[in-house]
Amino acid sequence: MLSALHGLSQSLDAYLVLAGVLFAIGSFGFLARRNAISMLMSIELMLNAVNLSIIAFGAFSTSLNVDASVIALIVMASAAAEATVGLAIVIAIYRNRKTPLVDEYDAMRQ
Amino acid sequence: MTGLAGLPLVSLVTFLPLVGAVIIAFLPSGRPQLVRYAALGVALLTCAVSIVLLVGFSAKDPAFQFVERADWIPMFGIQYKVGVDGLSMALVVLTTTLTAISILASFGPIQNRVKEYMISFLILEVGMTGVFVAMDLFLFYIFWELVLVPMYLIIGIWGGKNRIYATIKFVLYTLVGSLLMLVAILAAAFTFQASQGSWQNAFDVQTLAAYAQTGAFGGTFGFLAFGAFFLAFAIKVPMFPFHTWLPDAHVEAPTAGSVILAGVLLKLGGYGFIRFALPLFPEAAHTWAPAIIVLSLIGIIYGAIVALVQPDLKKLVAYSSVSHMGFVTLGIFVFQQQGLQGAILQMVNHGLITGALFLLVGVIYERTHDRTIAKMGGLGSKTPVYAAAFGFFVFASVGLPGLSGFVGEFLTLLGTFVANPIAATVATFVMIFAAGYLLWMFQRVAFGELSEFLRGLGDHLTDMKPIEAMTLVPLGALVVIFGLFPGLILDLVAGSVAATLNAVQQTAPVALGLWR
Amino acid sequence: MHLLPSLPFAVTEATPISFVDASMYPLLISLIPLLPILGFAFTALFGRRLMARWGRGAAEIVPVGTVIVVWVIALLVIVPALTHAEPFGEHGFETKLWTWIPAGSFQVDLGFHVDALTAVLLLVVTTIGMLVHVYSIGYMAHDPGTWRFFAYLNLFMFSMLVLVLASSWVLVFGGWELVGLSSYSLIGFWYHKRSAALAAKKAFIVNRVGDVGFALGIMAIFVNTGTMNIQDSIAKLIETPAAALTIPLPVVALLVFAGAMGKSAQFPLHVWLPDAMEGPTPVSALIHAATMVNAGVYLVARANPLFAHAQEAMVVVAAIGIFTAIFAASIAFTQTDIKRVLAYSTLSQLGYMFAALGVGAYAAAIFHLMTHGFFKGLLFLGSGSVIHAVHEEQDMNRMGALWRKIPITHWTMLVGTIAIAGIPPLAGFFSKDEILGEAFKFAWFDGLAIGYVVWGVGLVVAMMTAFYMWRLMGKTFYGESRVDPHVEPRIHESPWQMTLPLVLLAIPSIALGMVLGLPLGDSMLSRWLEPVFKESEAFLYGEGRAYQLFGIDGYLILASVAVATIGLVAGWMLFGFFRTRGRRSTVEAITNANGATRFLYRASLNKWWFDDLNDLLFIRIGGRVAAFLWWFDRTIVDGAVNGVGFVTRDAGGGLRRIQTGRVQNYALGIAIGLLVMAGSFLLIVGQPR
Amino acid sequence: MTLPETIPFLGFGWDDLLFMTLAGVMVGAALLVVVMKDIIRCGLAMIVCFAALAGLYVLAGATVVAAAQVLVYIGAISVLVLFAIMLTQTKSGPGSLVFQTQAFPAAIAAAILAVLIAIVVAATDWPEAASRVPTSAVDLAKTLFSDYVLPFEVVSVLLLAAVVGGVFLAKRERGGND
Amino acid sequence: MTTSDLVLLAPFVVAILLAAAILVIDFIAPGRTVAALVVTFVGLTLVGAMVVVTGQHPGTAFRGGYVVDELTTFLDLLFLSIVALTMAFAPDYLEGRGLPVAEFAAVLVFAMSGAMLIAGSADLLVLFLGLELMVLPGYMLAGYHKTDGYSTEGAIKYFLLGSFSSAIFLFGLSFVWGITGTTSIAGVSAYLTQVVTGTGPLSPGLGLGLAFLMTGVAFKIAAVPFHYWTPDAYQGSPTPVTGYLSVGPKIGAFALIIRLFGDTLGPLAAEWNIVIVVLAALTMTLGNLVALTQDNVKRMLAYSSIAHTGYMLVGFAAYGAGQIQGLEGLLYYGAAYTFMNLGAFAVIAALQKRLGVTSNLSTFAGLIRREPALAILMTLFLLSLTGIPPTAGFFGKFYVILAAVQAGSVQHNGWLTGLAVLAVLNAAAAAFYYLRVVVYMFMRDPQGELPSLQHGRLVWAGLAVATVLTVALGLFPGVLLGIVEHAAEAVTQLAG
Repeated sequence: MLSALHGLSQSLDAYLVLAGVLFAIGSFGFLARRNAISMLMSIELMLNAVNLSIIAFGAFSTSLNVDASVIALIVMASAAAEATVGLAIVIAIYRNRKTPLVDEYDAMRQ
Repeated sequence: MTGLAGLPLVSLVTFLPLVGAVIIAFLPSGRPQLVRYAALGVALLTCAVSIVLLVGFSAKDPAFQFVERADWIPMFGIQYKVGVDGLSMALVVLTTTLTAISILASFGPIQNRVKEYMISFLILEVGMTGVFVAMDLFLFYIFWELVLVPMYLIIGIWGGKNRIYATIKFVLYTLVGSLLMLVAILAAAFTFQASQGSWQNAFDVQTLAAYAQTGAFGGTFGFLAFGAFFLAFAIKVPMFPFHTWLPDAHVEAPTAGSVILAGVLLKLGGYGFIRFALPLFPEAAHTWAPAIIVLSLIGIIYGAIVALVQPDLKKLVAYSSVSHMGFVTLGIFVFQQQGLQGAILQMVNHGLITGALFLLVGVIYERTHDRTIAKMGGLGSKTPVYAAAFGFFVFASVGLPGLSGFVGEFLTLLGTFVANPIAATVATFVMIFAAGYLLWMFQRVAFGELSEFLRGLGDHLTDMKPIEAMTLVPLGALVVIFGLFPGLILDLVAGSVAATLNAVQQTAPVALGLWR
Repeated sequence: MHLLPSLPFAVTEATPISFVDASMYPLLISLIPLLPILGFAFTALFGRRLMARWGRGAAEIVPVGTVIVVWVIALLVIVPALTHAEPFGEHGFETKLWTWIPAGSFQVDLGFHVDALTAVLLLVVTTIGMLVHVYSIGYMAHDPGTWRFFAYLNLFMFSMLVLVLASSWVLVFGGWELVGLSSYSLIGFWYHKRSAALAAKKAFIVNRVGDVGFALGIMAIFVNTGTMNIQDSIAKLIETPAAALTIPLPVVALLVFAGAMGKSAQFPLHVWLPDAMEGPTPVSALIHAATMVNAGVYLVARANPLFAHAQEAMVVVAAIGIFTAIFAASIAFTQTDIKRVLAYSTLSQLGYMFAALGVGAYAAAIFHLMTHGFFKGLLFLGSGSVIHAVHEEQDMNRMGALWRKIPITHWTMLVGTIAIAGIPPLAGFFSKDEILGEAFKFAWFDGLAIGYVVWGVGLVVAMMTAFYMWRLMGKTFYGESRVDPHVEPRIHESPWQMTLPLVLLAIPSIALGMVLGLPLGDSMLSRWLEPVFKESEAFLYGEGRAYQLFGIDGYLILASVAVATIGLVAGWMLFGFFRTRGRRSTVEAITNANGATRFLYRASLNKWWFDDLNDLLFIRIGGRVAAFLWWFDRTIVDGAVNGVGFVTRDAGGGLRRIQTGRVQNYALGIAIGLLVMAGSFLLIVGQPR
Repeated sequence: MTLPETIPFLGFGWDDLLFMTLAGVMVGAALLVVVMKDIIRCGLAMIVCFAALAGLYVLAGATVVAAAQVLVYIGAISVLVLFAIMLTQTKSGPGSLVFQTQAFPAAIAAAILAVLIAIVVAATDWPEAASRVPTSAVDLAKTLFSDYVLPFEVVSVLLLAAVVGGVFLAKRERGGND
Repeated sequence: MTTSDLVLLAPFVVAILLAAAILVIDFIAPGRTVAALVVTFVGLTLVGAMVVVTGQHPGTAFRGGYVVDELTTFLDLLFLSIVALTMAFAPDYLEGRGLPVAEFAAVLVFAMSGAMLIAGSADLLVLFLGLELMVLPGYMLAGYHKTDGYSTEGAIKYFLLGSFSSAIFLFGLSFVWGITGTTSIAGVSAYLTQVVTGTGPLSPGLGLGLAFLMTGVAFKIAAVPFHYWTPDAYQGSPTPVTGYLSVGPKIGAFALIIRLFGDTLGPLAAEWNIVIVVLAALTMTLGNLVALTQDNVKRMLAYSSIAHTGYMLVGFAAYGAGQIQGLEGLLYYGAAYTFMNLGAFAVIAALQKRLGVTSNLSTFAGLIRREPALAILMTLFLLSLTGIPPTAGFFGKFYVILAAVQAGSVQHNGWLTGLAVLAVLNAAAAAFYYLRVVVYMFMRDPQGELPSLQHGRLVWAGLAVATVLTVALGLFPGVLLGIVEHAAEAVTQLAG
């Protein structure tokens, strides 16, 4: 019955599900973690999930094949840019608040 | 056709106060007296122009006159179109006159921030006149809303101690109604556009009215749209049960504010019914009429009864307004000539008489800084002239024949009787209550020995000053003139009345009747 | 047999008499109401200054002068109108000033109509009005507000004249309200007196109750006929078949009668009149005895065809009239305030008039209106003189034995008393007897039972009237003096301005009956008024009936004279004449009696508790209702409005809580939103297309 | 010697095995990233995860992307993150609680999300789900500089902007606090 | 890439160069505010010129990746004016707090370039990048006052949630792309048309993708329930930034919506329109209700901006229901909202020039005494926000509601009519909190007399422009209407 797994790596669904799972994990991290940086990392996970799905799509269609890689690269770059800004902001607020725990940043509410 | 010497007179009447306001804005606020006289000058000039208009107006022809039009937002066929027919004419003159008087009446009472006050007042006049002359729904709506702002400031800045509550209540309440009306306006305009395939004249009142004659605004749509209009106007009038903003607003507003509020603002509602609601939705009007008549009757009696027990002079007059304006809506919705003419007459008279009553209350308030009836008494001996003037307008308000109040009320009642005797009978009983609350109030204020409270004031309690008398004399004169020659107004508005009536097809009178 | 044959108009067949050219009449008629209003305006505006500057005389000259002029002009109009001279003819002359209310089909002229009926009223109003003005000069000699008083009097003259002259219902209503106003101002003339202020208000409001009916009646008339002109509308009303009328005729008639009840203080709207005595006595004489209170009678007489053609209405009128008559008389028995006694007697007499109208004795009613106007005016002015003499004391228990001190007043009042009592040949006898006789015959010949009732009760009332009038005389002028000793020495007869009118009024009180009431059955007055009433009378009685002096009418005369005499004698027994004998005991015996008598006594004393009833109904209960409604307005109506506001704001207050300030919460919110969004999209996509 | 087509006893191909291994590693590492207490370890776990992901890219034939993945993520971003961690760790270490109070609902939401995606993926019949084709670097370069030149340029601008802002925010205020 | 491509892209390029230039200037002469400002405004005018010029010859570039049409031109000009106005009243505020103006300008211009890219993009990928380029600088600006706890807190909240939503957006994008096989808007649109006409399958995957896209976008325009970041970010940010954030990214995001859902998903309108309706209803209502109870004017305006998003969505829903007027209304509303809202924030910023002045209501107590001019202008802007004629705000509302009513009566679409009614009821409720500020300014006495401030010429100039436009757009909408009309047509052409 394990042979049911045969050709798993040949199926787009597998990759996409994987991507979905990764995305879900990332979002869980984002919702659950308190530390700003952990949340940042979670976001990175989600972006990677996106990339994975893009690559997967590309891998299984001749027409999209090349475009997939290109898009993935571009997404990566933008992710990098986001990370830069994000970390800068984290550092800035850490200077003010002396804590990386986001749920303690609730001076403004309601 | 524009004005006599090719002048755009209507626009002149409408926007002259705006010009004045701008000029006043540049006067030094350090010199209130200058500002006051400037404002008065502008108001009088406007009044004069409106008189010129009246003179040039031919009551013979029922059509709109002095019409000026220019494309404004062609994309929607929105135009700047103004003109006057008899109805507008009467109310415009009423507006300009009362504004001038109110400004004069503010000389004494308003001591701080005179400049802002006068500017607000003049802008208010622009709005009110505009509503009466606008012949384009969009334009009308703009003026309609424009009225809110200055009134909001006048009550809110120069009002009594509870002014902010009152003014916000006033604005919000009015706004709810008028915004729904906006939706209805758009719907109507669009229905027209959809049928014509173009926006040409889609907001033009006459065009739409003519279009409505084809029954286009019937059915559920008409019913709902009329409902929206009704809400807007009923709140302004105000009809029971939408009247509760009025006592608060009146009590808090400065004297002149109350005068204009009662004298003109309430008329916007009645005018709206006649000019817009009926011609645009004749079918729905008939459907709604019974309900509206019942509400009016309740308002008439209820307002009077509640007025009986008011401890505060202004509140009493405010509730009397509810009662009196009930006649207006009653007269309108019996779809009957005498009723409608009476309603219009009643609007004018109520403007003059209630305005005067508020002025008189203001006079006493100036001296006592109190309006509690219980504290008054015996003014007859201390300030005879004041008491006499008060008495005069009280009886005018009671509806004494020979003074203007009577004719309007009687015609309204008569019209109602023709349409529906039962309703008329109910309404007529207000004659008793009106006499009740007014005479009781007058007795407690003017008769008897001078009260402790007033005696305490000593020499502060002076009789009327000339300037105060000057504000009242014209009103009194008009009350007498219109009492003896109501024809002056009736003939003026006859045309509009006829037009409105055959717009609503004076067919089936309301079917509550006993003998119908 | 004619008395005073020299009198120009005392000729049997009314030969037309006219003093001026016909074209003058419009002007003259218009001047009659116009002058008084001008007088009012002038006095109201300048009277105060004139009085301060040149004394009261300066303030009085204009108003009094005006009224005298008006009286003269009025005579110029009255005589030809009564004698049916051109342009008046039988149906009167109408003149129009301008169209008052032009409202499409509803056209109201501001115009005047003068016929015999109008003329009679004009005669009463202007004559008594003039005399009262003169009298007031003396009576108000010490009042600081004289100018105001005369201004009001002129205003009243104007209003009353408009009322009687008006050619259209609406204008009648106008005068109707205006006399209400002037009566209000005059009752409340001493406004610092709370009782006066209250009485004035009460008078106006109670009148308004009747006016509601009148107003509705007018509207009904318009709906039925489409015209407001009195003559035309009446003509239309009676010729239109009942079925074709929107509003049934009886309803119309009764609505109009409601107005009359208010003005003429008929039960149950009688409550205002006694209180109205708070006003200065000349006012009571003029307005509340001689003129205004007759307006109701005039109105019904004017509208007589309406009633004639609506028998139900007639019955109601008669019933209410005669009931008021006896009801008021019963109260007059025990009142001690001299003016109140007269007031109740006025009520009672007005009741007579309505009873007469109710049984179709229109001419008789008007006749009584005239005679009563004069002798009641006389009595009131006399009482005023008495009050004046005893220094503003009105309680008869503090008078007595005055007849020597103020002889003129005494003798004139005695004339008045005998006149009202109905002793021939004084005026009262003729009019009252005619009423009773007509009532009886109405039942006898036309078989309407109400006639017997009116006659029977009428007789009783006649007796009572004679009795309480003598009681008044006795308590005031005879017996031993109960006057305050300090005042006693200073009692004096009134000045000539006051006594002269008394004398002038005494003359018609004596003679008027003989002048107008003879020959019996075909009197001068009835001939004058014949055109006004002939239609109705024809409708009611068919062909006229021969007058049988030595038949039924004779017995009726005897009956009424008999009861009047009995009443007088009874009064004499109890309240004496010139000299006192020990009769007080009997009076006390009655006042202290037990059982029914006691009840009746107390009922009469407390005016059958009517004021208390009104107080309960309108002040207490009504006040509660109003207070409740106000509470309702603030709490329910306004509460709802504010409620919406509060709810909205609180909703906002609640919603803002979801903004916790914690990113993760926000994120979770977004995530859930995402899930919902995804779900809904999948659903939408899932839909078959 | 050559390997058999399918792995004995297991019955599926080698690359299937490879796929499963990488996937397992990746998911495991990802989970560690979001659940571990010590944030530094989280950072390291993230690196592992990214590496596994690179492996998957290779498996999917996108070698260039895989390379980029190694360079950008492992080489740059992760390091950046680690630096940030160092900078922001108070001596006391991370707050006692790793998780938000709402961790549980968050977990549920995430689970639902995963399931949802899975179902959708399963339910969708993807266009031309043929067999994988490897990507040639040359074509990639061609495409990048022909079709995708605008995005490419924009990305550079994006990075520039990010750097400018990042520098401004992160640099200490002269005389500023801390 | 050809020269023609570059010509069409010129405005964008110039904007980037401008940003660079500003940085260079600042590098050469640090702290020379004036120089930086001069460069900025000169540059902006230049960009404006370019926009107008390129706007003359519409066309597509980069193989359909970038398009210049009336919509692009309109939006570009709008963004330009937004940035210009922001720059007009920012310096006073920034210098008071020792914050460098040059960097601010540079970052702002970057953001603008991003927005411009969105406006012109005809390709999903470009769209995404434009979005990133617009919001990343936004994050920085939010945290620009980095020594201030609130500013940074706002920034991090904005950033975290923002990137979360970007990820979601991207995920959706990948799915859509994976299924349709193209990133070009026209392509996707064509594919969807097939789907609608039934020649192509509509798969769940696509639905999911759309959902994710929609979520991402809804977040950017701060539609309920994705609005959470707005109040905190707005309140925390330095006031000029708040002003910018409240209009710039919002309009940008709406540009995104129009490009994405207007063009791309036009064919699927039937599917997603109901969602838009619900979003609109929720957004207006919640925004207004919560705003009722706010005492901090900035925060209040944040919620009000949520509400205004709702009104714009009404217009968009009407468009979705097939009324082109809806789109026109939306655009008009955008313009109107820009000027009145920026004006309001300009006033607040001007007041906060004095350090330590909070944006609480109490700040406004008796303003008419201290700063009559500012008070009157503020009143004008607030009235416009309320929608009282004759102001821009009124005509904006008028327009979208008209569209909704039309949609309602044309398609007998009860939803839209209901939406219109709800909208006006909201407007009425909104009056309460706007007028509350007026109450404070006119009807309350100031606590503690402060000397009135000196405001820079720039501020006055900016206010003047905002005022004039607020009034003009209300009184003479005709001018703008034409442009808006064409812009809207352009959208439909591109889609069809």
